[in-house]
Amino acid sequence: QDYTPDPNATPGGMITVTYKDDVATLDPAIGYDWQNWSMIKSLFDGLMDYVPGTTELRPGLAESYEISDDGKTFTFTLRPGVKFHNGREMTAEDVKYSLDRVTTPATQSPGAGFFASIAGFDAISDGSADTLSGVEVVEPATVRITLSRPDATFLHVMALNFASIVPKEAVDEYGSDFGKHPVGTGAFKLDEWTIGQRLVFAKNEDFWREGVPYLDGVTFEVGQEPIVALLRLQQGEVDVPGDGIPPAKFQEVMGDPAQAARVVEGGQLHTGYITLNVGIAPLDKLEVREAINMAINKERITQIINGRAVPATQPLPPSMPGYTEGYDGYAYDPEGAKAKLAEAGLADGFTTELYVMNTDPNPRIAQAIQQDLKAIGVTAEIRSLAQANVIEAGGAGQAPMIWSGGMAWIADFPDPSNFYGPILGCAGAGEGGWNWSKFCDEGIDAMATEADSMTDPSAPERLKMWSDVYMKVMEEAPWVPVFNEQRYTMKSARMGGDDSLYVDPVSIPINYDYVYVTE
Amino acid sequence: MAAYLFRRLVQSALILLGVSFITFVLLYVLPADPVRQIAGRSATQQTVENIRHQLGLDQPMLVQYARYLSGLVQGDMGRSYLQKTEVASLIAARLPASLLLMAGGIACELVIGLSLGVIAALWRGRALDQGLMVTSFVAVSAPQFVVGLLLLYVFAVQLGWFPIGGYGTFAHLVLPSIALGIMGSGWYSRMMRSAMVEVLRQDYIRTARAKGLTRARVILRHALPNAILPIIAMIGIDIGIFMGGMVVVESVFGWPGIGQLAWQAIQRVDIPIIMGVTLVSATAIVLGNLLADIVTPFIDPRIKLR
Amino acid sequence: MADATAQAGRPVPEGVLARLLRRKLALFGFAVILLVVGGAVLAPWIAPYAPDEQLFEGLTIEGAPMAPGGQFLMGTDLLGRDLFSRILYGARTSLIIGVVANGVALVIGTLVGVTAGFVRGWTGAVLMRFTDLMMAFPALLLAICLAAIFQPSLWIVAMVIALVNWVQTARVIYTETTSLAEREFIAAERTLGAGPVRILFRHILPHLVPTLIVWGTLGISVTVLLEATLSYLGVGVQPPTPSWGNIIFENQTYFQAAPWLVFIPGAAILMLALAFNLVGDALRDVLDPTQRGQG
Amino acid sequence: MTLAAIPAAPAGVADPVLSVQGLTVSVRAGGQDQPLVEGLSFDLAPGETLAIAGESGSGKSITSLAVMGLLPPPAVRATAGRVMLQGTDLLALPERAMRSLRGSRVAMIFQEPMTSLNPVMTIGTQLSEALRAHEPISRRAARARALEALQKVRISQPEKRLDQYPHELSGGMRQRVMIAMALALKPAVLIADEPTTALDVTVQREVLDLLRDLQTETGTAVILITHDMGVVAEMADRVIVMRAGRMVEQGPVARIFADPQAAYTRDLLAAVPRLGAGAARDGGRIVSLAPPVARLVDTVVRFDIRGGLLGRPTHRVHAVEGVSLDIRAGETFALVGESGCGKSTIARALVGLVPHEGHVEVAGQALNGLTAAGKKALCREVQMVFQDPMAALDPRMRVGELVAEPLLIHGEGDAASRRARAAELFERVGLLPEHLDRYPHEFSGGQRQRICIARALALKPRLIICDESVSALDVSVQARVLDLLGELKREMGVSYLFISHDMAVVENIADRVAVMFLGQIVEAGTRAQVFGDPRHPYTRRLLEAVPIPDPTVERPARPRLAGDPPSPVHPVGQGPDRVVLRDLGKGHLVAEA
Ligand SMILES: Nc1ncnc2c1ncn2[C@@H]1O[C@H](COP(=O)(O)OP(=O)(O)OP(=O)(O)O)[C@@H](O)[C@H]1O
Ligand SMILES: Nc1ncnc2c1ncn2[C@@H]1O[C@H](COP(=O)(O)OP(=O)(O)OP(=O)(O)O)[C@@H](O)[C@H]1O
Ligand SMILES: [Mg+2]
Ligand SMILES: [Mg+2]
Repeated sequence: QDYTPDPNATPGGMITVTYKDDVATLDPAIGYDWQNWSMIKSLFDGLMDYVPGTTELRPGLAESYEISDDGKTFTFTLRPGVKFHNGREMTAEDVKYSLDRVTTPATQSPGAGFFASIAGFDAISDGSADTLSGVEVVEPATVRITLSRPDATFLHVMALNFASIVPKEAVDEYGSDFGKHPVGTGAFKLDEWTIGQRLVFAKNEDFWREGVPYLDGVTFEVGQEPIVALLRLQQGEVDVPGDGIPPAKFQEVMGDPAQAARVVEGGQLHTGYITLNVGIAPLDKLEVREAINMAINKERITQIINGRAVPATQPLPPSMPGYTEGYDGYAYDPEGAKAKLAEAGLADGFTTELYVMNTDPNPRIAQAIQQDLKAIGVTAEIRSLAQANVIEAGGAGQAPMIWSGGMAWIADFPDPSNFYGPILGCAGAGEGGWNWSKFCDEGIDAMATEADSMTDPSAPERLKMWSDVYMKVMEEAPWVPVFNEQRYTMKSARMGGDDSLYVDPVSIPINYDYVYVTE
Repeated sequence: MAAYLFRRLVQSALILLGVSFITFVLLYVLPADPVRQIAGRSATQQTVENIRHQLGLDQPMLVQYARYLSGLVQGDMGRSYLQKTEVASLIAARLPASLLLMAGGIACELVIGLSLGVIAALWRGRALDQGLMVTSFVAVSAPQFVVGLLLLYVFAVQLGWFPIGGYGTFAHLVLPSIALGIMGSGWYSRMMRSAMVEVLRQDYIRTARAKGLTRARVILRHALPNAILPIIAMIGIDIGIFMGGMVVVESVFGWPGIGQLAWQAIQRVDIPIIMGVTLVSATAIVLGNLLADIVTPFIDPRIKLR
Repeated sequence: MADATAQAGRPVPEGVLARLLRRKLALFGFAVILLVVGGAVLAPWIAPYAPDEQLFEGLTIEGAPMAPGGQFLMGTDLLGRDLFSRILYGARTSLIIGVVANGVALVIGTLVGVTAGFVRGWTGAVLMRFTDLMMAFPALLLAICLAAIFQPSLWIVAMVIALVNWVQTARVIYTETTSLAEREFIAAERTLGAGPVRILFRHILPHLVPTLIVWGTLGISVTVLLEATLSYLGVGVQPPTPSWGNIIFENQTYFQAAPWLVFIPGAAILMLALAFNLVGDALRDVLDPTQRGQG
Repeated sequence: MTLAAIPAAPAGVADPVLSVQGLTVSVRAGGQDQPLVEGLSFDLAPGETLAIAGESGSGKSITSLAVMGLLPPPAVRATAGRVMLQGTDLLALPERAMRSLRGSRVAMIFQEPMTSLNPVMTIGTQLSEALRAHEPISRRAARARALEALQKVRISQPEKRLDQYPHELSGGMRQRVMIAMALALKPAVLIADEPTTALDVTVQREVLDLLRDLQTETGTAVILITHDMGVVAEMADRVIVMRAGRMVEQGPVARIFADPQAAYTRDLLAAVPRLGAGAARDGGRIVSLAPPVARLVDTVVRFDIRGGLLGRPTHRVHAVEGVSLDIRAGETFALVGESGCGKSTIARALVGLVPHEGHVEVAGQALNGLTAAGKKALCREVQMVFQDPMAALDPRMRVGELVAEPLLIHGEGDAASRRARAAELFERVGLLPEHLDRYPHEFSGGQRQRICIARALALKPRLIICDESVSALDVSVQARVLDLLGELKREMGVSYLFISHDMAVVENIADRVAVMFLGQIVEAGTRAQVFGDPRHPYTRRLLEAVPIPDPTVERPARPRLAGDPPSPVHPVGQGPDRVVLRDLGKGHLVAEA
């Protein structure tokens, strides 16, 4: 079940990765940008981990674990001899401390909600307790976690960055600045950080996994326009442009066989969708929502982003377990859409608003959507706003339609449940929640809860159940799933390692721990 | 002088107070909730309320403002909502780059603008003058980002004379400075030309020539300091206009200045950062104006600071 | 030269326009402005396509825009829309911003500057302190905040730009007004019994005209570009309404793959600003009676 | 009148240092050369003083600039002739060679001491750079030489002056600095272009004395350009009279004055106001006993100078300090005194341009406490004609509008009747009504002043204030404007408050005179009393300083002063001592010493 090391791998060498945006923080309890996500993964470890390049769980800092029959008690046995970057050995106390820390309100962790199934979560989050009652240190190397309800995704949660194990003394030392002075158990440690310019990771010689990492270090250069990064890659100054191939250069790169050979393509756990607010007329009519679903020309939108995606039929991306094979979704059919509108008594169409985040290519996609809607008589005015304003409008339920791009759901972990709760379930439909279509169906919610109460996350019945959930959702059509973005990672010629490492579903853009350089 | 400085500093402090207040109000009424950004998408309502309370965002605006101010006077600009780091340290890390770019931009603007203006004035009425003035119009009308991209493309990508974006060496500074300064240089060359034409008409220039001084000395020592006076005041005003250009140029050239910091913060309503950046740039503008006023008497002894 | 005109029996005073038209550069400027205004007004008739129509044949199979030439005079943009049509319609937006927003800014700036410079005293002090305060504001940030609060539409953006851009004008006009108010002919007017209103409108404002022309023409490029920057930052004129600025910003990363998408609207902005600058410059000379006779 | 009266060597005796032959200077306009100076020839002997006289625009300055090689390129060029300086033709010299002669062999002093020095450089720097441009000496040595030069021109506190800036010096001191600069390198030829026109009489006196002393000391030949025939008479050995770019007459000074050949020269001399001429003209005129149109009683005007932390006033300029006078209907009341003594301030207080303390009344109305409407109504009673007509006319308005404007302001008539009245006024002051649609800059200085007068007359005021209204004009133009004022007075019965520093002019037209010094009146009385029997030492000094346009008059030697003028600025709470005026009978008031 574990990863087979690459026989060709050679240790040594530094690589350079570039990013446009500055790295906000490297605190695993705080960091929630896709860009620092993989960095934090390399600096820290959680009890659980994924097999590199896959979505398969494997033990991380836990050597082994046991799940009680009712699925509510997890007992983790820690790997012996794991050391933090500061040289101290990791213990069960650290596990408890880390989980308490991420859930305590003072930390303001955006990931705290993931731990809601641990017993005592409510108490700690309303401030009546300062520790999670469900997390117990049994022995110095054993932790027992008790859940308040069965949670099939719990092991995935324990593999999230938010569940990374941090040393208390380092957190105490740096306080809120821990994110600038991270200390973990990961394959790399932070060597240098010049704000706005550069971060340097150095190999952790004491890393607990044998043989890795191969690289001596990674230099991240930030503030680099993707275009500039690509130009520099072409000149051999950069190994991996972290923001990917800029759309403007995509065709040039793919048109040149030499360069195209260095591009790795892969799926990712992403869906781009339009939310249709079921609380706002006339989108409260099912026919209208169906009509809109039928009106969108997904092929065309895919073309606009240079075919770097595949049209979507349902909320789940194809590589996600639980994806319903053979389901065609709503086919592009403007005439049918018009008929549906007429059915709803809106033969003359109507006027609505489409919110979109204001960074390229989202306004462009919104304009394509706008044109498609116009074809069936629906006038959608575009509200292109900063991310925060769109989220605000969506949360408040003011936005009839939102194109999710830029704020969209890249799964936190490879489990179908991750696409439901906050964005399609009743829990997120309240004021301020992320369920922007404000779609709430008690029946579907109950099914989802049931599916998540199963112990084995990959049990076929469970996946079937999730598949049914999403099919039911599609019947109600609160979303227009538009496309699933593909990942294209470009690398310099000297980069080695399996292709899957460059499209690692949980480590974007690449899995730093396992790639190597060939020269 | 001391009295003057004192009064100006008090005035400046009041201006900054006003700026901070207006910004605070604007951010307060902005339809975006920072807590949503902090809490993340899977947060429960409870968590959201907790965070709101912790940050004091559930209090009346004036109370929030008063708290911010009291922190500010103790030198605490607060912590970033999303990065949790001290705003002061974030700004401090990026300010040098911004100041450097600003200095580069202003230097470029002045060097190009003033020298072209002087040349045009000396050749006034001839073809060279007219050519230069049309050029200056073009410069004034040229969008900074187009200029920036063009420079980047021609001099960095095609010719390879300069690095493609980035920060660190003098070579990195050249293109962004030009992109930033080119608009102002057109403007200054026009101002300089008319100031210079005016000064060259003055009696004291004739006196200087009647003394048998060399042309260079007449122009550099006698005409220039007089002609530059109206321009110094302009530089003070200019800094405000500059700030806008910096955001664009920083983004084109990947320059690690506060413009990029501000842009990211605005996208995600990281209010402490926005406040910090606003105050820092306001301070730069205020100080720039003050500096211009203080420098003037050194060039023109007729002006007394009172 | 004064004497030349003094000798000739005074001819019928030549109109400002006629004198303007005798200047080659101004003529060129005029032509460009006419072209732009004409294009903007006549866009529905001239434009080969609707500005927001995403043409199927406007994109290659791979989704790349079409280069200028052939079916599309100026090529197409990333959504397969005809760039020429967008430039034509965009002229409307840019003209509104450049003329209206800039005009409003100029009016506010002049009002504040003149009042502060002429009235002095308490009112003047308050106005100038307020101007100082506004000047200390990073303009772009102010614009972003305002635009985000008011939900951008063309007119809102125009007003936001006006609200941000009056400050420099106010400052310059203030300085000029104070120095004008010290001039002897103003004292002379006072001794004639002229009231403040008369002095302001008949004797101070006409002298501010050259400065206003300079700042007004400069303001055109500044405001058009500010709109562009706002569009870039996502708080400008909303898509799919084209403006020259947002065309550039939508496409700026494609400047290598599809340079026409950046450089055609860039050149349009440049030409328009240049044209206004040239006309303004000439207008300033022509309106100045002391420059008379120097064709 | 004999040749023996000519002190220095006449032309042709020694080799001339400078010989101008057939000089023609042209301006290029519209592709054509238009001559500004045509066929001018003259010689300048060593040590000689040659005066070039003529009205404004006659080409005097152009000539001197041609000699200096400083004609403004490219439009204005010397197109013919030669300028021989000790054998070298300056016109043919390349710029580089010319530059080395400039300042060292030929030097020049310009008219405006206020603007001829670079405002942003210290006096010391400006002096020493002139030295260093021609002699390879160190900074230190140049400074020492600069100091020496300043001492030579008898400036007070020369060491201190080196580090001062021009604006910190008075006009007279600045002109001394200019002279020091010009003579520091002992040039063979010094051109002085109206060196004293902008100065007070007393200062002019000192500067002229200084120039003469230095000339005898160094033997420099001087070309003195002036339109003041008094200065010509006092200073020159020979005179060239120019008109419209041509020389109309040349000859020894005594002959020119005694026996002018050209009609133009005669006109010029006739126009020169002479002290004593006024008394001669209408000696026994009765002083008006009519009721006063304006009255000042113990009027005080002070200006605050702010400073300190809070910007409170720390000092005050005591511009006018307890002045009392009255101007009667139909009389010309003159105020004389040195620059800065407060003359203009009194005028401005009278028309309400500056606030005052004490009592000021016009036509029986006290000025203080007047409503806006009352103030406006008062404008019908008093009008003002300013010194610089160009500055006093809005350059962007047509003169017709300007003249009709007072009518418009006071709501008189309709547009057509106003224009008719403007045309009438135009004719009245001797201008062509056809010119109503011109702009001010399209007129000459004298014409502009007439426009100002026409405007002042529009409301038929009872009092017209003329603040140095003729000082900037050529003598001949001045004479005509003065005649016009006289006519108007007779015809319309207006009173004048006539402010001037030119004693001769005042003597010519005033009925009563007040002499001001540092904001206070030190002597007042009828013209006959003040000019015929000056009692106050300051009045005497003013009178003695006036150059007399008669080369035969010997001026008594006088102690030369080099002190700073006292200042009207005092700390808040302090002030100047008030003088007490004593009546010597018949209204002749003199300050007690
Ligand atoms: N740069 C110039 N270009 C064209 N014409 C000029 C220029 N400078 C002077 N003139 C003309 O040359 C003529 C002679 O001028 P100049 O300055 O020599 O007169 P002036 O005798 O010195 O008069 P003033 O007593 O007023 O100084 C005038 O008609 C003037 O308008
Ligand atoms: N607005 C003002 N503020 C401060 N000081 C002033 C002001 N106006 C005049 N003064 C000062 O008042 C004094 C008298 O000035 P005023 O103009 O009345 O002199 P004047 O006799 O007319 O001199 P001139 O012959 O040079 O015109 C001067 O010292 C002057 O510097
Ligand atoms: Mg002259
Ligand atoms: Mg005066």
